[in-house]
Amino acid sequence: MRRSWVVAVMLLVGGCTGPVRSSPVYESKAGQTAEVVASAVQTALLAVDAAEDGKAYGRYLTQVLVEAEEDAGAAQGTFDGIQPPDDRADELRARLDELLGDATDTLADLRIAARRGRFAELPELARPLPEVAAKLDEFAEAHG
Amino acid sequence: MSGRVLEAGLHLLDRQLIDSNGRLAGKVDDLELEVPSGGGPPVLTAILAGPGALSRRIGGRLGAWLEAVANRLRGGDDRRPARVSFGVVKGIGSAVDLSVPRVDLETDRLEAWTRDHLIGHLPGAGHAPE
Amino acid sequence: MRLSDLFGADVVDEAGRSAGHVHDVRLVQDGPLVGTFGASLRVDGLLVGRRSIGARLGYGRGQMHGPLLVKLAVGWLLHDGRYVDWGRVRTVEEDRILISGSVEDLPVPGPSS
Amino acid sequence: MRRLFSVALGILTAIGGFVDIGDIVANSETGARFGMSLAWVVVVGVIGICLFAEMAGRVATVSGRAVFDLVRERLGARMALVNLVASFFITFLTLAAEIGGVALAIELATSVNYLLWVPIVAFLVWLVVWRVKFDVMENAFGLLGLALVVAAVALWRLGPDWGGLLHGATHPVVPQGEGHPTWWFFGIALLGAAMTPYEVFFFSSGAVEEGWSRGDLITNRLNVYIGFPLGGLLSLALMAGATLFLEPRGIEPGHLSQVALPTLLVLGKLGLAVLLVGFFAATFGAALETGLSCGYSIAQYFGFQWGKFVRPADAPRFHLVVLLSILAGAGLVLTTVDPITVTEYSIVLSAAALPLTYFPILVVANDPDYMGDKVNSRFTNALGSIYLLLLLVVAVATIPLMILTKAGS
Repeated sequence: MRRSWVVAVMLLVGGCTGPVRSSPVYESKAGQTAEVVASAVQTALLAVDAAEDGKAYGRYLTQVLVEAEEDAGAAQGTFDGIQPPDDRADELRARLDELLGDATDTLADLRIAARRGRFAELPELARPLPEVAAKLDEFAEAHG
Repeated sequence: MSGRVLEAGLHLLDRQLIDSNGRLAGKVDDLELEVPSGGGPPVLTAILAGPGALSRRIGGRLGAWLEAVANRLRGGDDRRPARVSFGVVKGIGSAVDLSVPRVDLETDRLEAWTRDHLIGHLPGAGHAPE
Repeated sequence: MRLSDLFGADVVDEAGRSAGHVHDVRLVQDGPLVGTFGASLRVDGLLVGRRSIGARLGYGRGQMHGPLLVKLAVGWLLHDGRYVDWGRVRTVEEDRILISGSVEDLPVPGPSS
Repeated sequence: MRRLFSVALGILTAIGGFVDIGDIVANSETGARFGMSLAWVVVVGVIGICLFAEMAGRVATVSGRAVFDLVRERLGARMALVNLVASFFITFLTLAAEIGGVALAIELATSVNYLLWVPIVAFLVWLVVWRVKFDVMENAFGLLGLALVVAAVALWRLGPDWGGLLHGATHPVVPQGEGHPTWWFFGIALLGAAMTPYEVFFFSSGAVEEGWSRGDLITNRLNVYIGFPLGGLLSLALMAGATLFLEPRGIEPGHLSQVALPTLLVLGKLGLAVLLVGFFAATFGAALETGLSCGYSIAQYFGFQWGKFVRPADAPRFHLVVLLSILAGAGLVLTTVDPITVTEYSIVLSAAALPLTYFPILVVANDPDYMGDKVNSRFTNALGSIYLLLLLVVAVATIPLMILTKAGS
């Protein structure tokens, strides 16, 4: 919900989306991005749990995983489009990008397996996700 | 002689018109007043309904636009809004009841046009839903 | 003439003083007979006040049941309402109605129905 | 016996009909973010909608005048036009959101992109409006909407720490790391979702459609006073599910699929299937209600014939408005704007517009000219006045909060 509110408010007040000039603003955007991607990762984890227990339909699982990957990818894309204002921001960006890369790579693997109907493989593929989620949370906490 | 006392705005204006078959036939968008030939206070002679009457109530640029549209719809030099004579009014309550069917009223023109040119052509328009 | 020509018109006395704007028109059903309606409605007078906001809500008649909050608010808005008997109307111009006598002696409107 | 049956049916359809895409989205998102700390808003909203829906139903039953008739009569041609533009726009946005919601529910069941379903959904909505009798339509989708009860069943099966949930609901505090403005903003969204204006347009016009008479006033009361609170409980069940499953993991649901996760995790495939049926029925039913309400509001302002109780050929302009609204609503969703975003806008704007609808109802419900001896009681008026003040505050606060929460998040 938060992302769309931000969009709503930006539309409303206009002109708030300009280039980020200060480091603190960039940092808070980085924190927000980590939070959004963490939410997508956690969603995928829940879906994989359900798959493991044989609780969900394949179609539904696929849908959840596709959406999780899309959400994470969109957040990453938006963040990468922001110009980092200084050296410190460059460093922050490099650290977050690594985490985001890990997340989106794994989410893509999950999506590919689900689309091919290989639901049994999901738990194995999802193994790195809890650690990625924890790191993203930590990052979001530190830069929120 | 003392008759019923009404306030035009409160009891009459903007009320629903209902025809002799219970069909809705427009709103009391305005009222026409005439001074009797023998002089004295003005008397209500007709209910004015439809966009041509509503436009003046709304006023401003929007009202002017609505009036232009209404004139265009009527075509020709006819600048009068649709009239419902008080002679066919049966009673005034939470709605204004008329003693004639709406097809006999000038206010029915737009409704009839929409039926004849658009909605009436869709399959099943002539049957009640089941 | 249309009723909307009267609504909102400024009511002014001979000395040029204003009593406010027309916010409703009182009618009495004792005019000439017409069709199924019976006696036609004749203009009896004008309800005039500085503000017309709230006049349409129906609280001028003293028979509304509430709520108290709205009653009080509308009562305050319309407290300076006056009644102009049609007999005192001299001329009806666009946006202006000229009346005889002075606005000082206009009565407070009595209840209608 | 038949009487009892019709009362029971009315209550059941009121439960199923209460929840729509706005309630689904607002309650899940709030639970995921703020736990149960805003549950009290749902209670406030349910009491409010009960109060005003009963009033609107009573006025329509006694006087035969539906809500937008009253708006026009009491506010006059100009003010009522401003009201019409605002109310219609919000109802239209809600219609688009519901059409999108139906398509999303089908997407979850079929994996076929929702955009492909939108034209089909729009056509079906129109077909039902065009051909199906009012009471059949209302009962069918209301009863099917009861499938949402599965969300409450899941909660019960899970056997959560009820005391903890209740404590969260009765001790509303803003969770750490969240700003007050954001919290209040979500509160407003919840209120807007529970009290959306179209519900009273539809409810009052429905009373006229079904030809209610004074004898039906008891039925009106029972439907509203029992059905809506039970519907509110379904909303709260969605909120509690999100509180238990999504909030601890920091998941902010932006998709219908995430809303279904709690039920799925407890009840498995069958639970998911029933929940999807519930989503479908609730959003489809609400698409019908909002589509009709688009027609009701415009027809009642201009005074032309409306309603499904006459042949479509006898209410041509009404059917034209409904048809165009459905087409435009489907068109809006087809621009690929996220239906969940449209839903969020529609509920927040609904909250801001509530006094426009509720004030005229409150006034006319006190007018003996319309109501005879069925005018409001003192208690109803006292409560109605409190709500009117509350809704005015909400209306004034909404837009500033919308801007402020940008800073808050």
